[in-house]
Amino acid sequence: MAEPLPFEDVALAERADGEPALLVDVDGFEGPLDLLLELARRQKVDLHKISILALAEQYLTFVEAARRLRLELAADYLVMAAWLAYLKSRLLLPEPPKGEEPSASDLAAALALRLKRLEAIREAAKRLGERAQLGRDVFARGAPEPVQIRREAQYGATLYDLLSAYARQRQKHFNSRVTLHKRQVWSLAEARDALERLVGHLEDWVALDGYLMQYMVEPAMRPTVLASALSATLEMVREGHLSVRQDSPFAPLWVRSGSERPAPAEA
Amino acid sequence: MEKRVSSAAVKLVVDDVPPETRPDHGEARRIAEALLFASPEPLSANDLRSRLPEGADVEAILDELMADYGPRGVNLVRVSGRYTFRTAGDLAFLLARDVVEQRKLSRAAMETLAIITYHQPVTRAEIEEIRGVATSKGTLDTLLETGWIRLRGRRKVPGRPVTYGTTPDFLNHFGLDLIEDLPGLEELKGAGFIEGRAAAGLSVPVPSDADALREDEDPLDAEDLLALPNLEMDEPTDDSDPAADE
Amino acid sequence: MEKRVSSAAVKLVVDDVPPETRPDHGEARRIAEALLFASPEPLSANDLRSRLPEGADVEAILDELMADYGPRGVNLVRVSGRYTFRTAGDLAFLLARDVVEQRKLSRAAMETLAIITYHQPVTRAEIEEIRGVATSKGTLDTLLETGWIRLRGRRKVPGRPVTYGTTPDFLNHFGLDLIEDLPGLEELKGAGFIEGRAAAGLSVPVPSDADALREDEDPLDAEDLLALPNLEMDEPTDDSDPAADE
Repeated sequence: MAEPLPFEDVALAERADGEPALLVDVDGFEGPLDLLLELARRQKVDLHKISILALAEQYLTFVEAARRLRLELAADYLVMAAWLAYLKSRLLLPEPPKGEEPSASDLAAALALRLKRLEAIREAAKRLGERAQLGRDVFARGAPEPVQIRREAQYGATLYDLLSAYARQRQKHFNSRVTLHKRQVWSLAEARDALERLVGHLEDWVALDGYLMQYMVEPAMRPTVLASALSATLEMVREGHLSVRQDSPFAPLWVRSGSERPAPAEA
Repeated sequence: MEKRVSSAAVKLVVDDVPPETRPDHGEARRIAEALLFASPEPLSANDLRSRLPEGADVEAILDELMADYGPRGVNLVRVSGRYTFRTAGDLAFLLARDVVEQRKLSRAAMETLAIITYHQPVTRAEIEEIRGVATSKGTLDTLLETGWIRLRGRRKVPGRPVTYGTTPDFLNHFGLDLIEDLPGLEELKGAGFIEGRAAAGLSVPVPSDADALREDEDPLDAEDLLALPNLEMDEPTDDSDPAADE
Repeated sequence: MEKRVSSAAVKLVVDDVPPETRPDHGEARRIAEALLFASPEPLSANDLRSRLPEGADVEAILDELMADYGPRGVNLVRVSGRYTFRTAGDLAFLLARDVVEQRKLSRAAMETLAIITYHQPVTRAEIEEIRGVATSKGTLDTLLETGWIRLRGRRKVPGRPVTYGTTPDFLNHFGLDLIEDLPGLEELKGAGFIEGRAAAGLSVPVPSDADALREDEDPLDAEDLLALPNLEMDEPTDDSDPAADE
């Protein structure tokens, strides 16, 4: 708690009026109960023997002084002041016959109890704070050795996994070779396209081989080009777009547009 | 650890021979010592039992270790019902140099912590009644942040206010074995300041940090658990009160 | 600490009285014990000297503590010239908990294993040729870890590459009596592992895992046996090949 700071200049003026020099910094208190407790302490007596009447008067004096200084007091300080003023008047008047309401001395005792309880918990807080605290007064091991989780891998695989992995791997290799092959194929469609272009401007017999040369730049293409071209030729002959002739076995094939049917036409 | 013996064989040994003289007692003690030294957290007797050779007398071992380390610079202590090594309390002033700057709790927070500690389970309204001043949300948040207090449940009264209590970490931090070991608890109880207030009409011991809820406590609501740090937000307390602490 | 004496006085004491019997020796020892315990880092003798009461015989204290903790579950050890508490070496098993994890081999590892199985003895380069991608060192390390493959020898060709083969463990795991029991091409085809179309272009070797080296194999070099797990490190294979398996 901040030490209560007397408003020194004001205190002088107050003392001139013969009032108790009990002017304290309101900011240092945590609510009216705290202020009351501090005032009680100033009575320098055991809380059990505290005079609630005297305490009430001191509190009211404080509030009055604060008001004169135009200090803004929080509402709960004023509520407490009003209640204490009421209590004070009750305490000063002769006790009325026992009624429904609690007697003035009961009220005073209840207030004293609250103060004692606050004081007690403050003492407890102090003692708690004074206990040896971990990381401040006592220390745990600075370099603990936490349990390491050692993960041991146990691999599982079945014969099926093994065989399918092998088969997959070997076939992938095989299939990739087939794919390469495919690129070297001159398809029937390609052959037919080429022949139709040829037929378009064909007036006379032309050697098929000669025309196909342009597609056989790569030697590897030769068999597929020849085979596809022959198939396409025969197909077009059948449809009547093309005539074909061969002078002797293994001799060059001659083609011409139109559906003329000469005698020799087999390969 | 290779010395695992059957439970039946151990029984025989346990019945016949005093623990200290059993052949593996010294080894079990070394293992307990190593486990307690190595662990970053306090260990319970059961934690130890599960890691020690079967049939080891854990209680005897712990007693021996506590006695053995008693006069040393490092002690075996019991906190929150568990065991851990700590530097000896009387050496605090020598070790203080190692302290990493800890945030010191404000007086208001320390007082609030004390009220929660001694009166738990306790509601915010009850804390405020004792202190005679509104408790700011910041104070409770700060305390929740330390990990020393927790939301326990909701009191079965209109408004269902949250009840607060302390955690095992609180006991660890303040070196308490049980909440009943709080300093000055007997005096406070004797003066009639502790019991009865919070749980009016219920004659149950206060404080209690037991996990089990009291008869007058409900479990927390689902959303309490989700919105932990901001829980207090919509409770009907006037936080703007200039008399609020801090 | 209250007993601060002048350095001169200490000198006198040091010369006259054996350290263990000096009145504050026990206290200094307690402090040293606490400091060593609480420190997150090992402490040097000088670190300790600066924190102990003046004139404390740090060396004697350290010797005593080391001797004292020697037979315990926790030892005071010297690491790189500094002192720290460590769990006794023979109790290191307490600090580890074994968790067996079931793991699946990656596709790449499975394929590599399959090729080693059928084509053994086989070099890494040969595996890569068959698979058409680089084989990462990690894949072979994983397979060595399984205990299913082993280094057999070195092929008698330039570069002397290591040859791989399977182990008896491999046979155990896959429930094979002999490596020759592995299905051949016809059986693979019959079981539907290989399509008929592809089978025409394939030949599947008959594997052999005989211990005896082949004619084209040399025994492993001495250093192969020492540096087993990292053996592949300096083989001239481009692991950074983007086509390398996962």
